[in-house]
Amino acid sequence: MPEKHLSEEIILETRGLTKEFKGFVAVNGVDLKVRRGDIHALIGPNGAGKTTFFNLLTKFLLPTRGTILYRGTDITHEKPAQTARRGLVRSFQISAVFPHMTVLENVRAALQRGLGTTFHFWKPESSLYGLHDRARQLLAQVGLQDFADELTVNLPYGRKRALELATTLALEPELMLLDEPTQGMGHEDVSRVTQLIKKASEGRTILMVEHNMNVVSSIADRITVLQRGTIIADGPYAEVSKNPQVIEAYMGSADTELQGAH
Amino acid sequence: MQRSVVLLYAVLVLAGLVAPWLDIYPVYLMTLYSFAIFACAFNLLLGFGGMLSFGHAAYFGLGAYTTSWLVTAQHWGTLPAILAGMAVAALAGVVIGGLAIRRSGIYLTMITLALGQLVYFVCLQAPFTGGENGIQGVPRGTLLGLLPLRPDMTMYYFVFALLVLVFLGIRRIVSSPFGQVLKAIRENEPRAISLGYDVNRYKLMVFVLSAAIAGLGGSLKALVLGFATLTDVMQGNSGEVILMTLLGGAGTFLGPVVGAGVVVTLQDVLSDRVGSWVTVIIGCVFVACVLAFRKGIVGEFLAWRARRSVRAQAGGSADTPAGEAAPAAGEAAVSSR
Amino acid sequence: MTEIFGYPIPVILGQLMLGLVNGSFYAMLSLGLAVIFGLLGVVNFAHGAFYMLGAFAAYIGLEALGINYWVALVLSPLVVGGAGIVLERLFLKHLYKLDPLYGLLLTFGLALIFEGVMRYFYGSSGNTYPVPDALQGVFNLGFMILPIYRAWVIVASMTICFATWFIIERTSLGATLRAATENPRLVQAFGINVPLIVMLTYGAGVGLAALAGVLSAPVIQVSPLMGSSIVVVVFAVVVIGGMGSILGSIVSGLALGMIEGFTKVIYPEASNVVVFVIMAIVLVLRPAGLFGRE
Amino acid sequence: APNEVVIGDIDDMSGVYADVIGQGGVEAIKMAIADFGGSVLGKKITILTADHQNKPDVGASKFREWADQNGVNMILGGSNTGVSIAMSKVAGQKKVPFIAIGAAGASLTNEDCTPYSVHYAYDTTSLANGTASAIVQQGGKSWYFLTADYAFGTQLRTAATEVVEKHGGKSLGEVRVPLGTTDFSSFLLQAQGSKAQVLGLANAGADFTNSLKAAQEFGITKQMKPAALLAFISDIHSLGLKTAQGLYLTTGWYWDLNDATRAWSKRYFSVMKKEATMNQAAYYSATLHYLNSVKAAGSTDPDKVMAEMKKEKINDMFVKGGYIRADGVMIHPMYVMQVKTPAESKYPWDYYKLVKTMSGEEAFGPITGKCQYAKK
Amino acid sequence: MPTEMLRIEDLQAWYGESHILHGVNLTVNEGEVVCLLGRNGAGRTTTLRAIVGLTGARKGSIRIRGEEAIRLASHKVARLGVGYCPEERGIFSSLSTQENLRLPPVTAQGGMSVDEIYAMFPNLKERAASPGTRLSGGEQQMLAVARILRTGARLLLLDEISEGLAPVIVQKLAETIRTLKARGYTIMLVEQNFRFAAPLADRFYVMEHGRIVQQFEQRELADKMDMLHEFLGV
Ligand SMILES: Nc1ncnc2c1ncn2[C@@H]1O[C@H](COP(=O)(O)OP(=O)(O)OP(=O)(O)O)[C@@H](O)[C@H]1O
Ligand SMILES: Nc1ncnc2c1ncn2[C@@H]1O[C@H](COP(=O)(O)OP(=O)(O)OP(=O)(O)O)[C@@H](O)[C@H]1O
Ligand SMILES: [Mg+2]
Ligand SMILES: [Mg+2]
Repeated sequence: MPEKHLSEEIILETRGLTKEFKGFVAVNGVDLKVRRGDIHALIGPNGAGKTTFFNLLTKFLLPTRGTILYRGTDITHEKPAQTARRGLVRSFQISAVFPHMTVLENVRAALQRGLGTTFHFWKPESSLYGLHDRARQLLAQVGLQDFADELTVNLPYGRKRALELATTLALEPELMLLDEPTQGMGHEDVSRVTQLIKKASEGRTILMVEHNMNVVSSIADRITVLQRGTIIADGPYAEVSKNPQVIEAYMGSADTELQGAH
Repeated sequence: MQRSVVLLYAVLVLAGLVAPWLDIYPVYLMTLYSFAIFACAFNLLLGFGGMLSFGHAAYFGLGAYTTSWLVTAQHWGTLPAILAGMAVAALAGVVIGGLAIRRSGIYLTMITLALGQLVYFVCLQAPFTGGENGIQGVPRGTLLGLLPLRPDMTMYYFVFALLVLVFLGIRRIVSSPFGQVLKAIRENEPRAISLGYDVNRYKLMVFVLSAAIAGLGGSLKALVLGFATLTDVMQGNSGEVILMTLLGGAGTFLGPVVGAGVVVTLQDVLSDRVGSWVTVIIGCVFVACVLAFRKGIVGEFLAWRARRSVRAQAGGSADTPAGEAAPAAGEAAVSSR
Repeated sequence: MTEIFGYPIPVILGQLMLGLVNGSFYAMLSLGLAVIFGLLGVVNFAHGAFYMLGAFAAYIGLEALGINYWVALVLSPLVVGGAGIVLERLFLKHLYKLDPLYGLLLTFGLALIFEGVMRYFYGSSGNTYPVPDALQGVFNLGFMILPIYRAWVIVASMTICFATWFIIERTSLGATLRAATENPRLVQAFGINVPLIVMLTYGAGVGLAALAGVLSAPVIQVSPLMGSSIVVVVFAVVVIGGMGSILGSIVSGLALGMIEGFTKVIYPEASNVVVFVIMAIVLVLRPAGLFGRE
Repeated sequence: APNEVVIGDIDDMSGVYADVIGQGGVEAIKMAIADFGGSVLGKKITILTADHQNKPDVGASKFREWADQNGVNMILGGSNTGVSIAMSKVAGQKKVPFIAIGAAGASLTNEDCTPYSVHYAYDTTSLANGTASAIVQQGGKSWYFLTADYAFGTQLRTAATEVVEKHGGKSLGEVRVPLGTTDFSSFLLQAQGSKAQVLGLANAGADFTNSLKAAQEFGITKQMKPAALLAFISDIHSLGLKTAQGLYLTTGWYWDLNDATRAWSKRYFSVMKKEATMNQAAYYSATLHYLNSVKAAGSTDPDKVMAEMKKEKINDMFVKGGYIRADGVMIHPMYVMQVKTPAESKYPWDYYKLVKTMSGEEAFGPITGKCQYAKK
Repeated sequence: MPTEMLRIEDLQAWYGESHILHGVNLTVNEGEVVCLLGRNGAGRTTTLRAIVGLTGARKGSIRIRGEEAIRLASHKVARLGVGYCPEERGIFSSLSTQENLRLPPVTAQGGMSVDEIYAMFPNLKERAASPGTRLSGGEQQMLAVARILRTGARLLLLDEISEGLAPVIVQKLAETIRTLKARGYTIMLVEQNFRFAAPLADRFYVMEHGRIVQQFEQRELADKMDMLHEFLGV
C-alpha cells in the first residue's frame, strides 16, 4: 500500500498509548490501527483495560503517555466534545439515554447540534420540529418507530440500547465506539442488535468491546486482544482465535476454541 | 401549552392587575414580585440546569448595588441602570459560574457559597457600596424620561410587567433549543458530552442567564424600597431564595412565584409578631420541605393531578409496596449528576 | 533585621501565631465535616451551629450549673454529640438514599433553627466565658505576649486532629469506616451494623465541632452567630483540602489560618477574603482540592 | 389610626446594642406616656416596637411600612448610625418626626439631616470633645484608633482625631474592625505595633467591652492607655470596676447626678433591675418633649409639632434648659467622667466620678451649616 | 432428612419501581452446593442480594436455619451465618489487602484463620500490604471469596466468582469449592460459566424472568442438556 494513502486507510491510530492510575498501569503502550470501514472488536479478560482504552479515545480520561491520531490528526489533547464533533462517537457500557425525555427527543438532542442553534435560548421549541422527520427515520432503522412519543424510562432494557444506537447514528459518526453493546441483553435482543450493528457499519467504521464471542465471530472483521493493558494479538478472527496466547489469556483451557462465557 | 394552563395564567395576570386596587400594600406586592423574579432566576439554574447555587444573593445584591449606585451617585436613568445591574450580575455569573462548574453536585454548591461570601466581603469593603450603611434613598426615577415611577401605582405596574416578562422568558428559555440541550445535560451528562456538546459552555450559559435575571430582581428591589444593603448579598438571602424555590416546587414554572409569595408573606406577617422566631420558623419550613415535601407546593399539586389521571386510566393497580414510590420530578430536577 | 518586606517581624510572627489559633479551629471543624461527609455523604451545614452549641453548652453549664471548664470540655461534646445523634435518627437517616443536596438543605434548616432559638434566649451579642484558672496568664514570647490559653488551644486541637487521623487511617475501626465510606450496603451485608456506625460517626463529628466550640469559648464571645460566620470559611477550607480527605482538612485548616494571619499584616482589607481567593485559585489549578482524589 | 397617637420605636432589640437601649428604651417610653397621662388631645397614646437587627434595610422598611400602613406619628430609635441614617431618609420622605437616640453619627444633623429629624443624647462631636480633649490635656498625645467599620465608628474617629490634633496631639493611624467581630486580638496586635500612647476605642457596646478585655489579655493596656470614646454604664457594669477603673468617658446623663435623676432611676430600676443608660433616660425625655409639643401645637401635624419642639425649652430629669437647635441637635450639657476604683465605689452602681461638666454649646459646638435646612 | 439451611418462599423483590423477582421458591440443604442458572437479567444476582437485604423492597419469606430473615437488616442476616460474595467483588480501594480480608467481623466459630487462608491463596499473603484494588482481577476475586471464609459463615452465596478469570484460577476456585464442601459448608452458586458450575453442584435451579422455572439434580444433568440449551444457549 502506498504510503500517502495510509491516513485514508487507517482512520484511527494510537501510538504507545498508556494510562497509569497512581502507579498501576491500566493501558500499557498500546499501538492500535483501525482500518476505515472495518468492524473492529476489542476483547480481553476483565480488567484488561478495554474500557480505559475507550475512555482515552473519547477523552474521558487523559493518557499518561502516547498519542491518538484520528484521520492523521493528533487529537490527543482535544476536549471530549471536540472529538465527538469530529465524528468519533461512543456508546456506553451502561445504558446511556436521557430517561425523562421522549424517545423522539432523545434522537433530536443528537440531531439538534447540526442546526447550530444550540445556544439560542430565545427561539421556540417549534424551531426544532423540522428535525422530526429525520428522527423518525432513524428510529425506524432500529425498530423504535412506534415508541417515538414514549418516555424513555419506560422502555425495556433492550429497546434502550436500540435507542442509544439510533441516537449515536444521528450524529453521522464516521467512527463509532461501542462498549459491550449486547451486554445485559436476552438472546433475541443480542441477535437483533448484532444485525443492527452490521447494518450501521455500512459507510462507517466501528470499534467495539464485546465479551460475547458469537457476536464477535459473526460480524467482526478484525480482532485485537488486550491483556493487562497490552495487545497480545491482533488480526482476523480466524487467525486470532487460534493464537495460543489468546487461548491461554482469554479462554483458558486449550481444549475449547475462542468462545465467550455465553 | 394546555388550555387549563393558559386559563390559569390569564386569571393570575388579571389578579395581578387588580391587586393594588384591593387595599393590599403595594410596596409589599412589589417586594414580593422582585423576590419572585429572583426565585424564577434561581429556579432556572436549579430546576432546569440541575445546579444548586448557594451564593445567588451575590447576583441579586450586585444588581441592587449597581443600579442604586448608578441612579444615586451617577444620576443614570432608571432603565439603563437596571440593564447595567443585570450586566454586572451576569458578569459575576461568568466568573463565579466559570469557577463553580469545574465541579458538580455539592462541590458546586459549596463553591458558590464560598464565592458568594467573597462577594459579600467585597461589597462590605468596596468604597461605593456604603459598607454597613448600604446605599440609601435610591430614587426610582422615571421610565424613559416620561413616566415618573415615584408613585407606588406606576412602579407597581412596571414591576409586575417585568415579572410577567421574566416568567414567560424563562418558559421560552426552557423550551428553546438551548433548553433542550440543557435538559439533556441534566439527564445524563456523559451522554451529552458524547453527543458532542461542550457541556460546560451550556452550564455556564444558564448560570449567566440566571445571574442576570437575579440581578434584575435585585435592581427592582432596590428601586422599590429605595436602598441596597448588605442584606441583599448575605448568605441568608441565598438561603431564602432556595427555600422559595424548594417550597414552591423546583423545576416547575409557577413554583418559585408561589414560593416567593409564601416566604415573603410569612416574613411580613411574622416578623412583627414573633421577632427572632422568624428564623426558627424558616428553618422548620426548610426541614419540613426536605423531609416531607420535596416536590414543593406546585410540584405536589402536579404530581397529585398526574396520579389522579393515571388512576383514572389504569383503574388503580399499583403493585409496588409503599415507601418505594416513583422518584419525583422535583427530585430528578435537583439531582444533578 | 527586624523587618520583612517592610513589616516588623514581631508583628508578622504575632499574627501568624494568632492565625495558628484560628487555624486550629478551622482544622477541627473541617475535620469533623470531612468525617461526616465521608461516611454519610452529607455536607453538614449545621456544623457551625453545633460548634456554637458546644460553646453555649459550656457557657450555660458554667452560668446555670457551675460546671467548670474541664468538665465542660468532656461533657459538652457528649451532650451536643448526643443531640446530633438524635437528629440523625430523626431526620438525616431518611435522606441517605437521596441526592446529597438534600442533606445540605436539611442541615441548613437545622442551623437556622438552632441559631434562631439561641438568639431568642441569648440575644445576638456575645457572652463572655472566662479563661479557666489553670490556664490564666501569659507567655512572653519576646515578639508578643501569648496568653497561655491560646497556646493550650493550639496544643489541644493538634492532639485531637492527630488522634482522629490515627483512628481513621491506622486502626481496624478506621478500616471499617473507610470501607463503609466506599460501599456502606456491602459492609453491612458483611455483618457490620453500619447504621449504628453512621449514627455514631455523626455524633462524633458533631462532638468534635462542639469540642472546638468549648475550646473557643474563652477566646471569642459565645454568640449565636459564631457558627454561621465560621462555617462558610470552613467549607472553603474543605474545598481547598479536598472533600473527604482527613489529612487535607487538618493541613489546610492550619495553613489557611496562618495565611489569614499573614494577610492581616500585609493587606488587612483582604484578610476576610483571602481564603476564598485561595479557593478559587486551587479550583483552577486542582479542581479536586490539594489532597483530594478525583 | 384616627383616635390614637402612635409612637414607634425601632431599635436594636437583640444585638450588640440591645443592652444600651433595647427593652429599657421601651420601658422609658412607657414611663413617659404614663407620666403624661396616657393620652394627648383626647387620643390614646400607643407604642409600636420593632427590632432593626442593625440592618439599615430592616429599619427603613419598617419605618416606611408604619408610615404607610399604621399612621405612626413619631418614631424613636437608632442605636446604630447606619440604620438611623436610613430611617431619617424615610422620615424626610414620609414627613414623620424621627428622634434619633443612641446613634452617635453627627451626620444625622449635617449631611443627612431632614426637617423631621432630631438628634438626642449625644453625637460624635460631643463625645470627642469630652473624652479626647480630657486625655490629650493629660499628656496622651499620640493616638491609634480601633474603629468600628461603619458610619458611627468612622465619624467618631474623625471627630476624635480633629479634637486630638486641635489640642496638639496626633493620630498614628487606625485599624478598622468589622461589626460583629468576636476576637479582637489580631486587630489589637496591629494597634500595639503602632507604639502610640493612647488606644482610642471608636466603638461601642459589646465591641467596646470585648476590645478592652482583649487589650488587657494581651498586655496591651500596659503599654497603651485605653480611651473609651463611647461607653455606657451597662458596659462598665459588665466589665466590672476591676477592669474598667480609671477609664475616662463622656456621658450626657448619669443616674446619680442629682435628686431628680435618682428619683427617676429608682422607678426605672424597680422594673428593669438595672440602672438606665443615658440613652434610655433620653428616650423618656424625648417622648415627653414630643407629647408636650403635640399638646402645645394642638395637633399631630408633623410640621406644626416640629416647630413646637424646636421652640420650647426642655426641662425634665434629663436636662434643665435643653433645646433643639435648627439642625436638629438637642443641646444639653455633657459630663466627662472617670470610672471609680473598686475601693472608691461605695454602693451598687456607684461607678463614676465627675471630672468636668461641659456646657451644651461647648460640647456640641457651633452649627456647621452642612445641614441644608439649617444654614449658619 | 437433611436439615434445611435456606428456604425461600414466594420471594418478591424490587429495585426502586422495577419489580424484579416475582415469587422465587427454593431450598438449600446443609452441606449442599446448589447452582442457580439463568439468562442475563433473569434475576439470579437479585435473588442473592435479596437474601442479604441489598435490594429495595422485599416480600415473601426467607428462612435461614428456620429463622425468618425477610424483615432483618442486612447485618443481622450476616450474623445468622451468611457470607455473601458479590458479583462486582466489592474490594475496597482505601483498604489494604489485609484490611480487606479482616473487614468482615467473625460472626460464628469455625471460620478459617488468616494463616489458613494465606495457605490457600498464597498470592494474598504476598500482597497483603498493597491497596485492595491494585490486585489483579483474579487476586481480587480470591480476596472476595477468602474474605468471607474467615467469618465462620456456613452459608456462602457466591455470585459469578469465575467471571473473567484465567483458567488456572478458575480451576483453583473449583478446588476451593470442593474443599469447602468437604468441610461441610453450604454453598449457593450463581454462574454464567456452566462448564465451571456443572461438575460442582449437587442441584440446579433455573431462573427466568424472576421465577424458578426448573429444578434438577446432578445426575439428571445429561438429560436436561436440551432444555438448558433452549433456556441458556449453552
Ligand atoms: N480510575 C481508576 N483508578 C484506578 N484504577 C483504575 C481506574 N479505572 C480502571 N482502573 C483499573 O484499570 C484496569 C482496567 O480497567 P478497565 O475498566 O479498562 O477494564 P476492562 O478491560 O474494560 O474490563 P471489563 O471487561 O470488566 O469491562 C482495572 O484493573 C481497573 O481496576
Ligand atoms: N440496581 C438496579 N436497579 C434497577 N434494576 C436493576 C438493578 N440491578 C439489576 N437490575 C435489573 O434486574 C434484572 C435482574 O438482574 P440480575 O442482576 O439479578 O440478573 P442476573 O440474573 O444476575 O443476570 P446477569 O448477572 O447475568 O446480568 C435485570 O433486568 C437488571 O436490569
Ligand atoms: Mg469494561
Ligand atoms: Mg448477575
